[in-house]
Amino acid sequence: MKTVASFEIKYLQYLDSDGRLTQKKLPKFAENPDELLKMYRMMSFVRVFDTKSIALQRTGQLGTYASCLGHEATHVGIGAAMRPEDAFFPMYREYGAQFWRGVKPHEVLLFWGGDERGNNFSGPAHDFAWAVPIATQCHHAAGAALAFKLRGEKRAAVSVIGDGGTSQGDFYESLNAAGAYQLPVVFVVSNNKWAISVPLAAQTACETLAQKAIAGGFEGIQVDGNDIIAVRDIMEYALHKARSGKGPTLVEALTYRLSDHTTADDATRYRDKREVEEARKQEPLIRLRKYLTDMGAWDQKKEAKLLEECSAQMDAEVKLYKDTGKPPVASMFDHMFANMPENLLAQRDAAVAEEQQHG
Amino acid sequence: MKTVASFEIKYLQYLDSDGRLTQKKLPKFAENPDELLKMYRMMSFVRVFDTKSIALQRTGQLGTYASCLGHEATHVGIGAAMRPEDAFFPMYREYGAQFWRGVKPHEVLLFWGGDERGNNFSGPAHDFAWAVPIATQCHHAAGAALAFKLRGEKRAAVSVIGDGGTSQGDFYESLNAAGAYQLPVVFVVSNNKWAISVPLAAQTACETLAQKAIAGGFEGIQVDGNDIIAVRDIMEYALHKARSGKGPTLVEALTYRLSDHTTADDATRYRDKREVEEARKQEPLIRLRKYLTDMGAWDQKKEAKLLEECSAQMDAEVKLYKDTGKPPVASMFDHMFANMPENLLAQRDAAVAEEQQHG
Amino acid sequence: MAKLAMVEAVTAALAYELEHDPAVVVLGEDVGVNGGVFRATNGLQQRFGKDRVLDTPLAEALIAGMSIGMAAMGMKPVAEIQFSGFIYPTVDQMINHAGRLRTRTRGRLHVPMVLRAPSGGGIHAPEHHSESNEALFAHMPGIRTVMPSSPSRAYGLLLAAIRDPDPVVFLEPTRLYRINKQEVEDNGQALPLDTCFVLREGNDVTLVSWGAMIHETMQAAAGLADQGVDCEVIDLATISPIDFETILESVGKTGRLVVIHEAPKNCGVGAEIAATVAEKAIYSLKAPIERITGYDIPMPLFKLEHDYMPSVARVTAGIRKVMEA
Amino acid sequence: MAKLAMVEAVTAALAYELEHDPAVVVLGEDVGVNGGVFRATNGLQQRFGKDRVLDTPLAEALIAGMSIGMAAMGMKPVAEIQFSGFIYPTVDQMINHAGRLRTRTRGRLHVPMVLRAPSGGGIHAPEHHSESNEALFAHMPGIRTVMPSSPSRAYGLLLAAIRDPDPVVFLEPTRLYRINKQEVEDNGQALPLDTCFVLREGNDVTLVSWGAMIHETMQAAAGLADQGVDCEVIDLATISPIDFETILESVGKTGRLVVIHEAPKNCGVGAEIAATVAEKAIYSLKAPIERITGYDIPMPLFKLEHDYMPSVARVTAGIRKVMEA
Ligand SMILES: Cc1ncc(C[n+]2csc(CCOP(=O)(O)OP(=O)(O)O)c2C)c(N)n1
Ligand SMILES: Cc1ncc(C[n+]2csc(CCOP(=O)(O)OP(=O)(O)O)c2C)c(N)n1
Ligand SMILES: [Mg+2]
Ligand SMILES: [Mg+2]
Repeated sequence: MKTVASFEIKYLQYLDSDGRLTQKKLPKFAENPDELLKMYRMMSFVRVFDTKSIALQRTGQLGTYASCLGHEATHVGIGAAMRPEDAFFPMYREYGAQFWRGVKPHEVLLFWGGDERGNNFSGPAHDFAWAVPIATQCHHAAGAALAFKLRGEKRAAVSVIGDGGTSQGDFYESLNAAGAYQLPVVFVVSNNKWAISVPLAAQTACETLAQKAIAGGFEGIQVDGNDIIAVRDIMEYALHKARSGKGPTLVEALTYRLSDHTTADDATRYRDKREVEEARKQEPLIRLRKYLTDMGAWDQKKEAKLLEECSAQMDAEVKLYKDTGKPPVASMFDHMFANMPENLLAQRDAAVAEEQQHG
Repeated sequence: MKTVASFEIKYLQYLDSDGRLTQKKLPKFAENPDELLKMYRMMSFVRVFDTKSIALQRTGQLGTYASCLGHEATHVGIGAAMRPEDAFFPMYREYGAQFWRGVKPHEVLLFWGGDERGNNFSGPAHDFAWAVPIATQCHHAAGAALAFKLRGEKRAAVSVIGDGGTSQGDFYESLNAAGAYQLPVVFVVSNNKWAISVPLAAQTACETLAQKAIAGGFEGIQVDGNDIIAVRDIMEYALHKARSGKGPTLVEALTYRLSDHTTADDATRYRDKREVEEARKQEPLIRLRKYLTDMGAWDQKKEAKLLEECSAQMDAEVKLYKDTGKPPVASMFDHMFANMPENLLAQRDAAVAEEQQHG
Repeated sequence: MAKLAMVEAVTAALAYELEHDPAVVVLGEDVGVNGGVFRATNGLQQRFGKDRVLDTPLAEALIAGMSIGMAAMGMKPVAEIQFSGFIYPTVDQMINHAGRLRTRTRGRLHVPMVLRAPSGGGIHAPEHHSESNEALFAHMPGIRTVMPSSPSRAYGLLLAAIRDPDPVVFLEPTRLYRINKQEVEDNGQALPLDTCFVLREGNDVTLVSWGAMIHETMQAAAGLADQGVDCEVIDLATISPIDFETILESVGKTGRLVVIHEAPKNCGVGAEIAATVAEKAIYSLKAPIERITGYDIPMPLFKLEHDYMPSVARVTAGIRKVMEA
Repeated sequence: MAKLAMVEAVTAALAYELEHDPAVVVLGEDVGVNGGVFRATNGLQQRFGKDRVLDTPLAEALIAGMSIGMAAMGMKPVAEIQFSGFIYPTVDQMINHAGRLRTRTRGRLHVPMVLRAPSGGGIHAPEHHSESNEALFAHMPGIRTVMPSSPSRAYGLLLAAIRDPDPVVFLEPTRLYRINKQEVEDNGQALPLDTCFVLREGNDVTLVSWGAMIHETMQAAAGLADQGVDCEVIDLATISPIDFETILESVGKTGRLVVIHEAPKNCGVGAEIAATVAEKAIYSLKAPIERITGYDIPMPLFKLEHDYMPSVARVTAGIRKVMEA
């Protein structure tokens, strides 16, 4: 039989789990230690945020919370590569990307604390809120990218999805459309090996998730998602490509969910502890810290100071969160429509009256 | 960057458009002229069926009808490769496959004539009816294949979808599931280059549709869909593989929609006549007739006799169709549930009474 | 002023908005060079270009979801779903996102999109092409559902839908696409949303209907007028939210209500109208409210479709029943 | 006899059928080793093996569509949708195929599947995890929709749903999963479908509710009993088709009806109940029918969810209103 098409999936890594460079030439941003330090600081803050958020949940001060432990390089790498005018379409754990884009930590706490005001955040006004219905955000990213393309704007859309999310039809539909329209969009697959209790091997027969891009007719690349240099580099490449009218890219970031799925989950029910211990050695902060230390840009004292700063910053955010009162009952009606219909106004009045009566 | 995965899409053809063999070794069934003649006869009948059905529609004796002109090799090839105990999940134009499996032509006419009894057909009782909502049938095929696998039955499911249909999420979801479960299913993509007015290039950026299988983690093969030897051979290969527990296959059959999309469509609005003329030279009957003639198994007299037989057979089927009265009004209620609820029985009585009153 | 069929009125409204608002984009399957399978977008791509009128890949969830993304970025997508039975893959995007993006971001983002789709039976269409599914959308918070019943209301309401800053599902009865041409002035004048239209005044009984069934309803009303029954006919037009003020005022006058729709009865929009009127106007009701609807079965293939859809005779009989109660 | 919480009763019913009917298969996201995110399938894979209890890839349309294919080939799939807000991708398969395969093939094929899903709010769950969407399914021809309100009804109705040869959407109120344990005999005894359950007899007013709201309703009834109002409480149980016989009989006795549900009001199932009762029993009604429901907004995040859901106070006030009318 004759061969009519052939494809390859490439893999990118700069920094291995021991903090050693695996490539000779670094991307430009990575030659500047200040840039690396900035990313390291953000990753460290995200980890403090994560730890304290889980503690808040455990003490009944937050609702269900989705940890990002282990994903810091992927998330911060995405954030650092994007421009403010690009549009971000997250799933539900990319705090690192959002913080970089200006979302305030207490706003994220508000969301998981059951308050919609957390979605009216300080990041770019066009960025989407969390997409809990898995894969639906891919369509929004494709639509935004189509808007940018039709208006001739040099902007790109970035969506993030999990390994489990790649089983959803919405994901493939938007991939195919992005290819067909050559949209300025980057689809990031955050492959943390688990979708709640379902391991990757049960989710799909694919050896890589980057190869899903072949079904969209465009480039898919696999990257070490625990290596922030590789993530940011690939994202900058894909975003530049998108903004220059050269179409979509799928980036599969290989990482690992070191935490439970959410605080409502108990991963010991289905996951081998040894696997987690192995994965912990690959986590993204250790290697960047080693690399920075080896180059003389970091030391234990600086580390201690940073952690203190992060802690203080987080405490201030927690205070902001806790000081935010319960949203008024009227607010669940007020933003339903620009032109409010009569019956909804009547329902609002009834609800407000009940609040006043019964509290 | 290091390569972590690579893929190839192969293409199969035995008989080119001039009726010349392009491979030295033929599949076993093709070495038997009787088998080829049987398939040629069915393809010829299907064409007569198609012409007469369109005529019925044009004269107000049939509803909207979806022609299969040009698809005969793909459809008959599928039918010939399947076993009765396999299950078939068609879209809406695979008459050739269905006739081979025992569906009666007048049953197909009943369906397009607006009568559900056409779906209660003489083919295998487990075969599905048409799936007008595009791509939904892929899930049914996956489900049937899962049932076969769980019960340890040596049966396979076959679904057919169009080039346009490959843009639907349902298609990819079932591909991915078929890969993950290693299901005994064959997904046929009947790539006739157009989805109503949308040409393939606007539907997807993919160079082949077979490569969509890569997103499911299994084999995709492209075949000359106008070469019935190639179609049947690949289908037998894929079905055997499925029944032996070796998982799914995607078969892209390259063909061309020589007709309007349906009788409700006017393809001259969007399609270049020269393209159609070029495609007509590739159509499946010409080449098989040439091949059979060259080998001395066919001649003009046999052809004339065959056409007469087909015509007579079709006339008999048309008569059966026309002699079928309007379905009783009660029948639209009677098969809603095995255990009919009260309110539906009341509605049925009312509808029947109205029929008797107002006709 | 031109005489337009309803489908031409739709085209005219789309053209008007494409011309006057650069944010408007038309998208869907076959809406480009083919002008839509019903020709609702006929000539629009030729006139406004491929950047304003886009064929999409064959995927309805994509069409809805991409429209949400476009709308949130400031465009005004007017998306077409090709036939009524293929709108279900949009349900997830419509209910989980279109209808709630404004409230869940407390006003930061909103979704000025229109999802146009043909609706209903009666044109001998193939399977899955004749459904009436307005009730599914009517139950969704944050979404307006609109159904015109004449060329001029199609024109005016579609303009209103496109200009409205929130999502509108706009269902077009295919049975009316090419019958009853009407003078329609192409002046960009929108009609109000959230408002019923009183098509016929009368004192004996209020008939509420929408979409294609308005025609059987008007015919029944005309027939009964000859027999001395004076029907008031209200076109619901905006299916959700319902303009109960107009309906209650009418029922206050007539004391009788018949609701007519083609969709299945159980949990149909007729139930909401009957329930609310019974709640708010029970003491002015002289007879039980009657609903004349499709049966609780899928729309059958076309040999039986007229046995499914409420006929003039069924509507007339229902009105008589209420008059005699 | 064991005291079971509702979620344990669900597990018991699944186990019973897995044990007694080899055609039964349980499938869904995380239903295997994890036993479901609510633990409704806890231990089942361990007990019955991976061929009877299957984790699926993360795709709801697939889960529904594959179940249809399996069911048509003679299996009895019991599929789980993980949270209520993720059921919408199944709508296309349920309405276009599950509900019509039997009738469109005139009885040749049928779909003995169950689609289980959690339903409703009140457990401080994240966004999109607290929807009440029974009305969407209730409007679909050819599908039964069932919602239990106690462990024993969960057990008996789920058995009935699995054994029924047609598709059943089985919605489980998460708010009830772990409260109010009950003695449930694991004897394989099904309860009847298409039948309401009278939970409390009374003469003054009929209260119809279902799912979790039964509890606020019973509390309101108990509170009002102290004040001399004698409420009859009916658990709808099968949401579609509705057992109007029981409801009408009760309203015939009490002359008053209050319907209580958590889902949005507009075009909710309450509308159907109110409309039909108003139609068939208008002359025995002593007061307008009252609906006490969720508002026409999406379920808010949990800080406000209790302001969204009808409270005992709201239910009580609604009953009082009807008593005083
Ligand atoms: C449409 C939909 N179905 C189911 C869920 C429930 N759910 C939440 S997260 C999750 C697993 C997601 O796994 P993956 O995509 O790998 O992302 P991860 O959480 O691992 O980052 C599931 C099933 C959901 N949120 N949306
Ligand atoms: C879900 C869905 N959307 C839209 C349609 C309307 N429709 C019928 S056929 C068709 C084009 C199909 O093209 P393709 O898949 O290439 O199959 P072909 O008809 O060319 O064989 C469309 C859009 C449909 N039947 N189902
Ligand atoms: Mg994951
Ligand atoms: Mg095609």
